[in-house]
Amino acid sequence: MDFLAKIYITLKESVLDPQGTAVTHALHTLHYRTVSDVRVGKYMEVTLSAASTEEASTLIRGMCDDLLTNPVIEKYTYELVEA
Amino acid sequence: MDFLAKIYITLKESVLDPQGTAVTHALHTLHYRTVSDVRVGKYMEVTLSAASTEEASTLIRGMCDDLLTNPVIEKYTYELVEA
Amino acid sequence: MPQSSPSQHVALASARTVKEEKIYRTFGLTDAEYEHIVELLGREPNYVEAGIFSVMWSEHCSYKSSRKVLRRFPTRGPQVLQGPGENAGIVDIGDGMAVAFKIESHNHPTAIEPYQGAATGVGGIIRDVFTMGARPIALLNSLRFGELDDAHTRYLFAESVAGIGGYGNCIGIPTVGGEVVFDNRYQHNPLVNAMCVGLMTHEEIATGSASGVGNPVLIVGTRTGRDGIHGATFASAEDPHAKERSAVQVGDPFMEKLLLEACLELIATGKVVGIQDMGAAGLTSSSAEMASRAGSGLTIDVTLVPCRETEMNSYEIMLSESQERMLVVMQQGEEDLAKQIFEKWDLQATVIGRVTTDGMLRVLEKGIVAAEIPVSALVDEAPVLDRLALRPAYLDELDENGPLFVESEDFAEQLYALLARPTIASKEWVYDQYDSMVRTETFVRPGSDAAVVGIPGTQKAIAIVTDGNGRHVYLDPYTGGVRAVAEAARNIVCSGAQPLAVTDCLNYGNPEKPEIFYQLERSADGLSVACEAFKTPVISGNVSLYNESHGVDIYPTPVIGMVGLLEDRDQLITSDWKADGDEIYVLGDLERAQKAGLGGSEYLFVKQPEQALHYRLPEFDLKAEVALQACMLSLAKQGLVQSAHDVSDGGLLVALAESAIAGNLGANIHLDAVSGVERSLQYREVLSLMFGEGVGLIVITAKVGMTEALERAARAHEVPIRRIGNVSVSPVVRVSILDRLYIHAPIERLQVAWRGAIASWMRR
Amino acid sequence: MKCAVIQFPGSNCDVDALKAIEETTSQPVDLVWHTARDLSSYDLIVVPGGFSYGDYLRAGAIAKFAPAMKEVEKAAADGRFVLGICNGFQVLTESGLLEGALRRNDSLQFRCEMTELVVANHHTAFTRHYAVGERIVIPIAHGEGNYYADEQTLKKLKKHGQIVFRYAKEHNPNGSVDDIAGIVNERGNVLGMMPHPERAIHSRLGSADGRRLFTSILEVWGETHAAIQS
Ligand SMILES: Nc1ncnc2c1ncn2[C@@H]1O[C@H](COP(=O)(O)OP(=O)(O)O)[C@@H](O)[C@H]1O
Ligand SMILES: [Mg+2]
Repeated sequence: MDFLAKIYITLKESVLDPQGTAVTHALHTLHYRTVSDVRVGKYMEVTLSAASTEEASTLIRGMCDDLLTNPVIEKYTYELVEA
Repeated sequence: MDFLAKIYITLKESVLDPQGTAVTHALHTLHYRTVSDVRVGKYMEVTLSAASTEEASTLIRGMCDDLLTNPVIEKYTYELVEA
Repeated sequence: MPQSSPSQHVALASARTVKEEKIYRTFGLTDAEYEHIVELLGREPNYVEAGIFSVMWSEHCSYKSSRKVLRRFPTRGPQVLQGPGENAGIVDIGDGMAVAFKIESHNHPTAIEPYQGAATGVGGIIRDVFTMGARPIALLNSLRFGELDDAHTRYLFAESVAGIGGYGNCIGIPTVGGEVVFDNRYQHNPLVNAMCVGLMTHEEIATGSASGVGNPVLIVGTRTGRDGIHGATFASAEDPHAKERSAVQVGDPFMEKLLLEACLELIATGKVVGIQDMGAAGLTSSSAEMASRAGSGLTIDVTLVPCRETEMNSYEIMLSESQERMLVVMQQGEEDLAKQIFEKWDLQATVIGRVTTDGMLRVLEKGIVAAEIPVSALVDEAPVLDRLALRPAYLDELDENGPLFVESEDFAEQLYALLARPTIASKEWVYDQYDSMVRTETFVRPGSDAAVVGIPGTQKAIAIVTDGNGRHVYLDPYTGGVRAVAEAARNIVCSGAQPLAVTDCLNYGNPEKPEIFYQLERSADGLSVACEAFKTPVISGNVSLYNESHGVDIYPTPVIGMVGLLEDRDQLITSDWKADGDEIYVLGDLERAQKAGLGGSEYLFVKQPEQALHYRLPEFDLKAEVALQACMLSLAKQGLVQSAHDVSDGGLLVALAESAIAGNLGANIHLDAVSGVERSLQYREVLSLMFGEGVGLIVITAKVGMTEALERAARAHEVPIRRIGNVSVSPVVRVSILDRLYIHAPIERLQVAWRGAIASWMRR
Repeated sequence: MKCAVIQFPGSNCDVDALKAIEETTSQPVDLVWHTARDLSSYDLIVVPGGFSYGDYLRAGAIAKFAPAMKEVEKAAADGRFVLGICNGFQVLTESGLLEGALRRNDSLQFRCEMTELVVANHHTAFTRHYAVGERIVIPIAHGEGNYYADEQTLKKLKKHGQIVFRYAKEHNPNGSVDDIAGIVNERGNVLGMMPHPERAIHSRLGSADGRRLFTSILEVWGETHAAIQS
């Protein structure tokens, strides 16, 4: 079965996000003044095949822990859909 | 009203995604061989206030077009929830 | 590979539609050009063929407007090993070593996607250099933007700089110099010119020629995608914003680093017949040019080209401008060697065709001939235009005399204001984002005059600079052209190096306007004459036309990249003042400087922005400049100078302030004696002396007691020299004339104005 | 002292490191490809600067899986010397040989400049030729050198003297916590630092302060080696 995993990676709350701050600032300059906060993270789309949703899920968690994120500063969530 | 917008920005399909290629390659080396494609993009969480969902939506689209993306190479989708 | 006659296979139906629906027009071909193609082929071109012709005959690839102008440049000299025509020019630096270099523009892509546009500009110029067999050792960039009070300009500027850094830093080639100028003429049409210098031995020289019947043709590097189709046409288009936007590509510096290493390793085997990077017009121009240089033909089967996207047709594959690709012709039977080397670097090398004798560029798709065109028709028969040149009226309306300013007391304030002009201010904000030190051979980092890079294993070093002042060329195309070369060379000699050769990037407006074409022609004359005078032939270059937006043409902006040779790195000179008590001299004609006026100066733009373009550029004395530079070099060789800095943007006071800041030392300057007579100067003379940019001058410092030796040397070259003061530990720059103190400027104040200016704009 | 400098696809300070070690210590240095599977004969392994795998995803993230990194782990475990410079530091934190992580510079810009460092611990094999509190000038060139460790880890680093170099007060170029520029592991044989000592070995390059880092290693190696020999 083919799956598409959408993975959202963000910095942990305790870690400063200077990029988010910069974007907030830029939005304010552009008169989007009602924006109170921006957090910037990564978004990945991984296409893979697996025997079942469970297997796909295990694989995705494995990838995230092994490579796609650095647990010292980042956390992630994901969604899995059959493609 | 306060809203949280989740914005997903990816490179257009036709645009080369060197990061995605590098990650795919790395995943293969790590024995995640069933991965056929990875696209790497940005994920943003924008907190803002607006009078209505429609207004919030308009604001978010404005920000994406003005600042957060370059339509020449990127595209975006977003979700809006009341916070 | 099947050989076949076109009449059997070329899709005639498609040829008919191309004609009847005038599809060629959408490719940018004129009716007349189309007719010419029909004549050359003896039949109507099909879709693919029309596409191939359109890119090969585009301004970008064919240089149809500028070809005649470029013929004026001097291109020969004993030091030249490879002149224009190859991917990069090459000059000898002795001991069997040589440097290859070239400059290139990426203006239009940058206007639309500044990060990637600038980045891929860097990527392209690096490929041009390593294609020649040289290892890239230095990058420079010459940038033009609008004024920083505009938010979009700040975005373009910040992203371009990030893109240039992003590419060069990643690939590991130091970015050692460049320039940035801000002027609203560039607001909607920024310029990004990138220059690369590479080092090689004479034996390592490779060329882009496809010879030897039956030799295999390989494509290596990134897989081909649909990016940038018709980018070459687009680069020549009037309004890039209105054009096909897909023509912007994303760069992959990591891939290029692998490609660089693999190609150099491959060239070192000696089994490469020819190698050529794929830039504008991708596979089409690289194959046609390689065949043209060898007088051969090529047959390419597009079905064999590894593609990134599905179902790409031959038209798309031939015209794609995907980055980080090369075309290689190997000796027969050496395909596997190439594959092995590329595999080690995780890259693909694929045979896609063969060299033939029939002079045809033949494209096969699934065994069927999709295009068959004589190479000569694409290259030699490309149109050459005789564009009309007309002297613009504004040139005759310029005022001879400078403006009359009301006398004011605040000279120091005026100096601070000048130093804070982004064009003059420190470019730290820019070059701190570039890795200028990787390779550990950078002896002079950005921030002085020319950059200086060591040649490993020798005492030698090369000095490199880019220079260009569009405003000067606008005010006087011929003199502006002369001065562009003169200023580049002056920067080189100020580091103690001997100028060797030039690469040039000609950035102009719409050449279809006779006034613009006049600017191009006249300034090229100026460049040529100056290149002759300094014995610095043009060995490579690039032309970027149609730099206009909203009907406004940019200033005519030739950018000169120059390389010089320093035989002994220990004789290197920098622009910072060195020690308390050192004496400060000016080399060059201060008396003329005092009379020359303020035409074209940055000072006018501070004081009278609306009127600044109303005054003539002062005459320039090329002979005096040649003598000045020869004199400077001889002083350097004799070891008589402690520091040297040329006077350019902002004039004498700015030059003094820069050396003071760099050395963190003050000075006591007396400009009394310059007129030769002890008289107080008129206000306009004072301004001209302090802020004028009309005359070539060099500020040098020397240890106490050198006066006689310096004067002797200057006399021998018939160059005026005048002692104007001393370096002092007291951290203040004082400038007086007779008993009037004009400037009392603490270094601290100078620093704040100069160093913080760009950063404070960018924080907005 | 046998030295190895690992080359990953995308390394670009590998040759600089090689030249610097040769010049400052006159010891043999090999460049070894990332696929190397036996580095047991090397006394010092350098993980050099550059952009391994383009630094796509996160700096150093992909390189940690290279076969040669297994050998680096072994060297670390054996007590042999490992030096990670810039991208090498990133690789060492990503692979868990050193604590913490390196984030994007707080300016969000790549920075290349001379920086002033303060030697925070001179009792390491890498710093014995410096004095504690000494100010030295070493250049940086990175986009992701903003060192991060949580409170607990920081405490631990301090307690064990693992912080080796700090950026001078008010001169932190990237936002690193506690101005940290370089740290060692608890055992003291693995150093990771963002600044480039290999770029500071000649006054003509702007500073020669990096030399002593290499001469320190050689001296310590010489002593331990002599002890083993005798
Ligand atoms: N775009 C740039 N990239 C790298 N270095 C730059 C750039 N712009 C300016 N510099 C460096 O800053 C210094 C001063 O530049 P500039 O003000 O143009 O000097 P000058 O007036 O002597 O031509 C030079 O060393 C130059 O190489
Ligand atoms: Mg200069």
